[in-house]
Amino acid sequence: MAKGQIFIETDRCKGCALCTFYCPVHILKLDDTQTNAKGYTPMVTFDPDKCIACGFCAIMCPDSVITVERFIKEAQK
Amino acid sequence: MAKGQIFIETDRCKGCALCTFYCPVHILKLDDTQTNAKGYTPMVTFDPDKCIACGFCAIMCPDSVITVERFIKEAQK
Amino acid sequence: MAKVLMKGNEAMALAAIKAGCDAFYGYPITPQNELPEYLSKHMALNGRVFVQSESEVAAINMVYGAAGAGARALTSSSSPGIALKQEGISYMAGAELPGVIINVMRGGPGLGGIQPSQGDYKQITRGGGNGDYYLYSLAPESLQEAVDLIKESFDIADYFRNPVMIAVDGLIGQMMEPVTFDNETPKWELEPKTWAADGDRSNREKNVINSLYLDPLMLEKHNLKLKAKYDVMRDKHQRYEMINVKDAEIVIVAYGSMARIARTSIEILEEKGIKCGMIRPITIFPFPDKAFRELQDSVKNILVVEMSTGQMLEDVKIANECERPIHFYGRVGGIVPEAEEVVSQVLKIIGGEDNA
Amino acid sequence: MAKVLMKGNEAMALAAIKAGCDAFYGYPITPQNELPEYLSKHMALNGRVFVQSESEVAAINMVYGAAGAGARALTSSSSPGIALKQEGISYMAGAELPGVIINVMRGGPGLGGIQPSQGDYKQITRGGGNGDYYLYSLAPESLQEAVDLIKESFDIADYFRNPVMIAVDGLIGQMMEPVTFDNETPKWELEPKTWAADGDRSNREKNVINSLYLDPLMLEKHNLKLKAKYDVMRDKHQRYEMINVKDAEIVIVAYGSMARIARTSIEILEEKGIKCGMIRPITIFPFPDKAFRELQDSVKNILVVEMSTGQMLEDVKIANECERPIHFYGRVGGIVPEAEEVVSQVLKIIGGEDNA
Amino acid sequence: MPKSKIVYERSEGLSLMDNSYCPGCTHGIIHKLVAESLVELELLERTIGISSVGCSALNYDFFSCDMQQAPHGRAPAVATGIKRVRPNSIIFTYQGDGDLASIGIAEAIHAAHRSENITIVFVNNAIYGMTGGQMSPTTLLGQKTTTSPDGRTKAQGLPLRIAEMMATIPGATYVERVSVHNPQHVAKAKKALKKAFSIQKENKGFTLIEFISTCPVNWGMTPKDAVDWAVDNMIPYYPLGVFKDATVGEEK
Amino acid sequence: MPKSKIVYERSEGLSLMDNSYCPGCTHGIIHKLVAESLVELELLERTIGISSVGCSALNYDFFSCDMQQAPHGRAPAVATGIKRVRPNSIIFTYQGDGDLASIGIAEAIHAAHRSENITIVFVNNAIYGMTGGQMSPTTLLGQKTTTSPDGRTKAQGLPLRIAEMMATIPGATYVERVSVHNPQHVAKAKKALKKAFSIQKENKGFTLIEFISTCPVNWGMTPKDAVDWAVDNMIPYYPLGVFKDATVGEEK
Amino acid sequence: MINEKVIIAGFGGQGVMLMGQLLSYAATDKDLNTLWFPSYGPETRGGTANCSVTISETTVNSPVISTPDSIIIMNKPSLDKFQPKLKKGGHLFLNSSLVKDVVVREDVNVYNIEANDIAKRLGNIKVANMVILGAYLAVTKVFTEDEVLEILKQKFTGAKAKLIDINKKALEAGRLAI
Amino acid sequence: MINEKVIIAGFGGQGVMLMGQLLSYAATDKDLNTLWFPSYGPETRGGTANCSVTISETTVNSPVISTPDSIIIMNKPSLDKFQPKLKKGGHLFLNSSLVKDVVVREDVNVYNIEANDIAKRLGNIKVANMVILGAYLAVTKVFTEDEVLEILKQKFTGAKAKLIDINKKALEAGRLAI
Ligand SMILES: Cc1ncc(C[n+]2csc(CCOP(=O)(O)OP(=O)(O)O)c2C)c(N)n1
Ligand SMILES: Cc1ncc(C[n+]2csc(CCOP(=O)(O)OP(=O)(O)O)c2C)c(N)n1
Ligand code: SF4
Ligand code: SF4
Ligand code: SF4
Ligand code: SF4
Ligand code: SF4
Ligand code: SF4
Ligand SMILES: [Mg+2]
Ligand SMILES: [Mg+2]
Repeated sequence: MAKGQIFIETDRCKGCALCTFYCPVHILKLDDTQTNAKGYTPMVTFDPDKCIACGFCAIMCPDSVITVERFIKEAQK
Repeated sequence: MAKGQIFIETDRCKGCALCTFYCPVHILKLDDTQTNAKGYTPMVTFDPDKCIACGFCAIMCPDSVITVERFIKEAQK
Repeated sequence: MAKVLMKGNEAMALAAIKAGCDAFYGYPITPQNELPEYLSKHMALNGRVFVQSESEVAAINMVYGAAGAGARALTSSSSPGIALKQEGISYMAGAELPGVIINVMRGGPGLGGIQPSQGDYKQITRGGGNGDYYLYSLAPESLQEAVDLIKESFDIADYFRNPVMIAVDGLIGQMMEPVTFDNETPKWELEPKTWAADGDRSNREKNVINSLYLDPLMLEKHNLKLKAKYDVMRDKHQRYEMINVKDAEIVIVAYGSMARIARTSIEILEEKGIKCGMIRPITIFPFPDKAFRELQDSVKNILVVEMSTGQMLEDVKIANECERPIHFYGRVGGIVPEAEEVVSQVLKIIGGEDNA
Repeated sequence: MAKVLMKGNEAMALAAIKAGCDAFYGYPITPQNELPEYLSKHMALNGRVFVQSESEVAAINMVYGAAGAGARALTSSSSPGIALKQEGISYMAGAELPGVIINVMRGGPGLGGIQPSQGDYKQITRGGGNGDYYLYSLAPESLQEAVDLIKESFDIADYFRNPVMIAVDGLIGQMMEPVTFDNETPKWELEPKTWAADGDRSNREKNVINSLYLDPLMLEKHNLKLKAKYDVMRDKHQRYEMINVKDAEIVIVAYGSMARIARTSIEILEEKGIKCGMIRPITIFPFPDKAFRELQDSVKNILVVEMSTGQMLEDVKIANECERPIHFYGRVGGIVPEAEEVVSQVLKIIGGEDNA
Repeated sequence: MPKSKIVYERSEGLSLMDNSYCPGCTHGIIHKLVAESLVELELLERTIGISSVGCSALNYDFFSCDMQQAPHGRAPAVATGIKRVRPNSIIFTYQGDGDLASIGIAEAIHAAHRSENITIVFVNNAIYGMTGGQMSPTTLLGQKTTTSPDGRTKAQGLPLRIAEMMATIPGATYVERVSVHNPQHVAKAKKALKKAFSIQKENKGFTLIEFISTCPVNWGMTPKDAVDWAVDNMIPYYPLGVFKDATVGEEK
Repeated sequence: MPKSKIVYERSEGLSLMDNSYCPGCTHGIIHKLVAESLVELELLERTIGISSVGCSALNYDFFSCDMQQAPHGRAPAVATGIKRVRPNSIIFTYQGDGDLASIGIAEAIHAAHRSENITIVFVNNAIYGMTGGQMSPTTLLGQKTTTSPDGRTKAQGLPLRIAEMMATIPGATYVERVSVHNPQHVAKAKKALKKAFSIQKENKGFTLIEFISTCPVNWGMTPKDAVDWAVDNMIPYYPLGVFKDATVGEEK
Repeated sequence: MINEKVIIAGFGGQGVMLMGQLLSYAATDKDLNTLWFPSYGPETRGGTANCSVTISETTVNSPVISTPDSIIIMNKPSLDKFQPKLKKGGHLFLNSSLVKDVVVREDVNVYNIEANDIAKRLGNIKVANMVILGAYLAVTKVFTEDEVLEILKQKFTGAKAKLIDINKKALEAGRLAI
Repeated sequence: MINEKVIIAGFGGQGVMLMGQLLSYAATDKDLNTLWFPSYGPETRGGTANCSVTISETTVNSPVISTPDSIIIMNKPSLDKFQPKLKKGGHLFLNSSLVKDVVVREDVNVYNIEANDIAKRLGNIKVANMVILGAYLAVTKVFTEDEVLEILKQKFTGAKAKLIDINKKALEAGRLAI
């Protein structure tokens, strides 16, 4: 069960892939089937349930593309 | 008997008095009865026989006014 | 208040304080040193800012910064120091920032000398920096006029959102004359500086001070806006004095302390029965070409007199519109001509010896 | 040798090497970066000096130093960078040092933009620095002409002992055209640089490079000597091209890449049966006023076209001597006008719609 | 009761406009830190940022505070001009290595010399990014650039260590070098920046934070390789740490 | 057989023209040292000196070697320009504290950064002499000048220590601070200068000798009092000594 | 008599500048007059870019092309910008992999080339530019494919030499895509 | 009607600038127009210096004085420079302590004042300038000694106040030396 989730503003992603290297659970990659509004290959998460909401991806994203939400424990119960 | 002597280009002296403070035998002073071509009160030596040709006065003169000559011992004998 | 005897540089400094100058940033250079020296004492006393900057380049950029934050900022320097400020001045004009620059000119080019000169006319009026911009440039001939114009200059700069240059020479910087600081000077109608990036966003959106426009269409638009401003200066804000021009047979064109010397020449000529007038530009940008339209038919010759090899000459040629022969007399390099030299030049022209 | 296709900045760099340039000192700025980049590789290969200086101010002073030591030195930059060099340029002129400065102009004022512009005409021809000096200023319209002029420019600089400015714009810097480096270019008769302070005193007294003259009489003498030099430039070394002026009813005045665009305008007008000529200044200082004396009576109007708000306009006004109405068309801020814009301006003038 | 909380979102210190940096350029990360620090310290409303000339020249559009664009290298002088007339404002300059270490070294040193109450954000990517990759004073020996095509040699100078040099200036209050090559260092870098802004807030003088940054495009690397290159090559020559802290011991 | 020998005479490295310094100004002593060092090392004939802007602006007339007068602060750039095209020449710049530490700090740092083979003679008299006594970056705290009329305060900055700062620059080879307040120190100063010129002769890079100097006129003191004031006030803040010697250990 | 004016436009990174340069190099090789001129959009990074190439037997004057004979369009914004300028009866080469569902002028010849897709099929998306260039050459006959390949051989030396083959294939594929 | 033009010249350090300023201050006090203008020789240090002072009831135009009514000469080089300019019938005040055995014009009034010697006798060589100024005032009557002393009192405050007395004596001594 995911501890949280990330929201990706796909059209603002520059496809730099930086975030993908810092995700401790390796659930991020560039999706080369897509081209976004800016002409870039955007990042996607392919296994969102593994997300631990550590925020590393977002911290390393130079373009503030990612928002990270942590599920609150009480709510999860 | 003097160990040497100094030559003062009086008209190039600016009367700053610096040299006078560094003479170990205190034989230099400004001569306020004179005004040189530049309008300054020039330095004179008032007891030349005491000169030990140490060169300090010349070394400290910012205007290269002083030439120092040392008498050679053999010649003195 | 009675008049006080002051040195030009100090009087200009005090005038700036009276004008509400908030901050001075400058770097020492002869012959304007008494100006920053005076301010180093008096700005603080008046709760204002005085910074001796590390260089002229830094000084103009400090002015650029302070002006961007909405303050009334001043710098002063002399010819080579003004050359160093050119990039910064261009930025100020580009970002539409007010500010006052005092240039106490000395002989050039290069290190040149430290005696009075008018060798920066081109540098001042043609913009030594890059791009299409101009400085509103005032050239007083006396300490009183310098004081009055400086008092007004901060308003002018704010009004146009453009730097104002006060162009004087070492003579005016170094001389002493009695002056009063009480003359009424024109007050310009000024709008609040809502554009200033002053770090107080309690009431507004963010402000940006900038001269960069990567889109050429935007940059063109911006340039045309600036041009419109300079056109207003040219159309409505030329300043000049017509001296003794009525029925004159010859008219001198001279500015600043050169004009002052020429006044004496005119007196001497009067004694000799020669009617000589003068157009005295007070603004050197915009150049007062309107003055030339006012000349009567009696005027047969124009004599331009400068402490340079003839820098204003081109402006006179354009303004004259080929109406009258133009003659030139100039001294350079720090030589201040005597009134008699100008007189004999006039006599030569009238005697037909000097053909333009 | 066959022609090679090169980018303007690189072609200019190679031309300098061919001209025997000993040393380049410069600081990066768009749109001239390919020039130093090319030299960073090729100067060393040719046993010459390449230094990327810490700033434009340092660069021009390195040139000043190298030139004082008798070397052929080059620097290049673009508009705001040229503004920073003004003090150094004034020193070079003041100390009578040769040297070549390439200005690949961009839009201004301030940081402006990076697209082509002719907004530095004033800065170049009126001397952005202090004092009475001028730069011999060449404005090529094509890469071939740029190459040929640069090859000659070092000679010109040495001949006059004065800096030479190569005034191009981003268009010429960035475009590619086939060029040859084998054209014969004029060789000037040069004297050995016995005045150089090159640290080789085996055969002579000490040499001094200097622009400081504390005695105003000496400084005046020096200024008059410089003036005489500029007068020779004006009298004997104006360069220009008269294009299609025979029987023309209107004549365009344009320089550099603007002239090149105007050539196309002239072709289009020709097709429409309108005879339009052009005066193309190759030297912008000295301004080729002689060209205007050559115009026939057929010419009824003059149209000045610039990539600025009208900086050359003043020179044209002076040169025209009120002979013909002068019209102006300009684009600014990095906008490169199309030939058709100029055409329609001409049509307007001929149709009486644009009154000067 | 809320089911979740936002642990990371775009800082309101950033404007709505996208930055213009190349993909993966760490300029973007540093921008976020500046924005976040100002917001967290509640200084944003009274901040004036000074854009310099470099890839960050346009960042007057990216921050949501007041901004002034400065001529190349002169940001510290512009900052001085402003701070002296608006002493209540918080001023930062944002300068690259070409801007600060080359053309602008005099202005940086003298702002420190006068102990101006400003914060310099110094972004060292060992190259002139904006103009297409020329050598800068911090370009490493052996590093290839468009003006050191065969790799920088000693003849072109030994790279300048700015933090070390600025630390020798008596007027400087706080000087630290940080890196943003992983989330842990990003956190440290932010701490440094917040310390600098806090010092400024308390009028304690001049602060400079040097950031080791990347230029994937002109280094000719992917963003991740660029980050790794910076760790392997830059940090050994430009060690991280506090080089001067004149506030230490002051509190007593 | 000669009866006497000359133990001190005017150096032939000086021209026949009298210097223009005020009476008792130690600029004159430093000039003599430069001239004597070049003569003794037999470098005079191939030397080019760079005059800067300050009281020494006119010293192109006082030395007997080739000279070039440089714009204010730019002497190290002028020197670089020359040295690169005339690598066999010996180049010194002669710069005051206003010239070098204020307007020209960038050029000085970058000449060191590039390890230019030149020698900077830096004459620190803690004031702008030529322009009539304004504050300089090396003016001491409390010192009165025409632009710090009530004595320099911290608000005007903490005085810059140039030798210390230049010593941190990787490209600098030799940096020493000396004084000329008595014959013994004059001798030491000359040794330092000769060392610097020797390093240059061997193409070993950048050398800078900082001289503690006086300005009796603008300090408002007699020449001797000025020398004493320098000893009592300047040397404590500007300690004498070698701050960097990259030639050490090299010989092995 | 050759007198060709072409504008090539797309995103930075699509190789539009190189395409234009190849044409100018080929022209120079044949001793024709030519002029290549680049233009970058206002965005410093990742913006649009285009170049203008004139090839002529007579002198080339204005570097600015007001009415191109052909335009090669690699992305959507470029189509919007340059389509209106194209000469009546001129050629429009469209990278239809990226520019889809667009209205085009009816008084010009339009060639839809799936340049990106074809390049991908060839194994290197980067040669999309050469694909469309192949089409351009095939239609305008300004130069032969061999003439352009000759230039590539001069430019791609050393490690890059291995790229010549795929470029050749790309040119061919473009020709065949007409 | 007062219209006095005087040039005061000597070595730097002889107080020539101050002399001129005193006259201008006195003029300002009396609401006259006045202009003081300094000039330093080409030597930076220890060179010659002079100032021009105009005092007038009408506007002062040219700051440059071509034909002075009076000249006050404190050293030899200044005599050579300014003597030729002096108005016919004008006054020449000569510091004859320093300027000896010189040829002077015969169409002017010459006043030899042993200013240095008198000042030394008064106990302070520095007041030589006030001695010669005293002579100048006595002859030209531009201002009274009291008017000048009044200015000195305004300027010499605090520690300097004690100098007023010797200056007063110097002015008197100058007057008596005529
Ligand atoms: C006076 C001046 N000189 C040069 C330039 C050109 N220029 C623009 S950015 C830049 C270098 C920027 O490099 P850096 O400061 O390292 O910033 P980066 O782009 O690497 O972040 C230069 C030299 C300019 N705009 N103005
Ligand atoms: C560009 C420029 N700015 C300012 C000056 C004026 N100036 C001449 S000398 C000087 C200061 C010199 O001081 P310093 O270098 O300490 O030398 P010193 O006279 O004390 O020996 C200044 C500011 C100038 N000539 N040029
Ligand atoms: S928040 Fe952490 S776990 Fe979730 S995607 Fe980002 S880096 Fe991976
Ligand atoms: S770091 Fe940001 S811009 Fe880069 S790929 Fe990830 S989400 Fe996209
Ligand atoms: S040489 Fe020595 S002893 Fe002789 S006068 Fe000079 S200082 Fe005195
Ligand atoms: S030091 Fe030199 S100038 Fe000074 S008093 Fe002595 S001899 Fe004269
Ligand atoms: S050029 Fe380099 S520093 Fe500039 S935005 Fe691109 S990657 Fe970043
Ligand atoms: S002003 Fe000072 S530094 Fe200059 S010469 Fe005089 S005493 Fe020496
Ligand atoms: Mg960088
Ligand atoms: Mg000094």
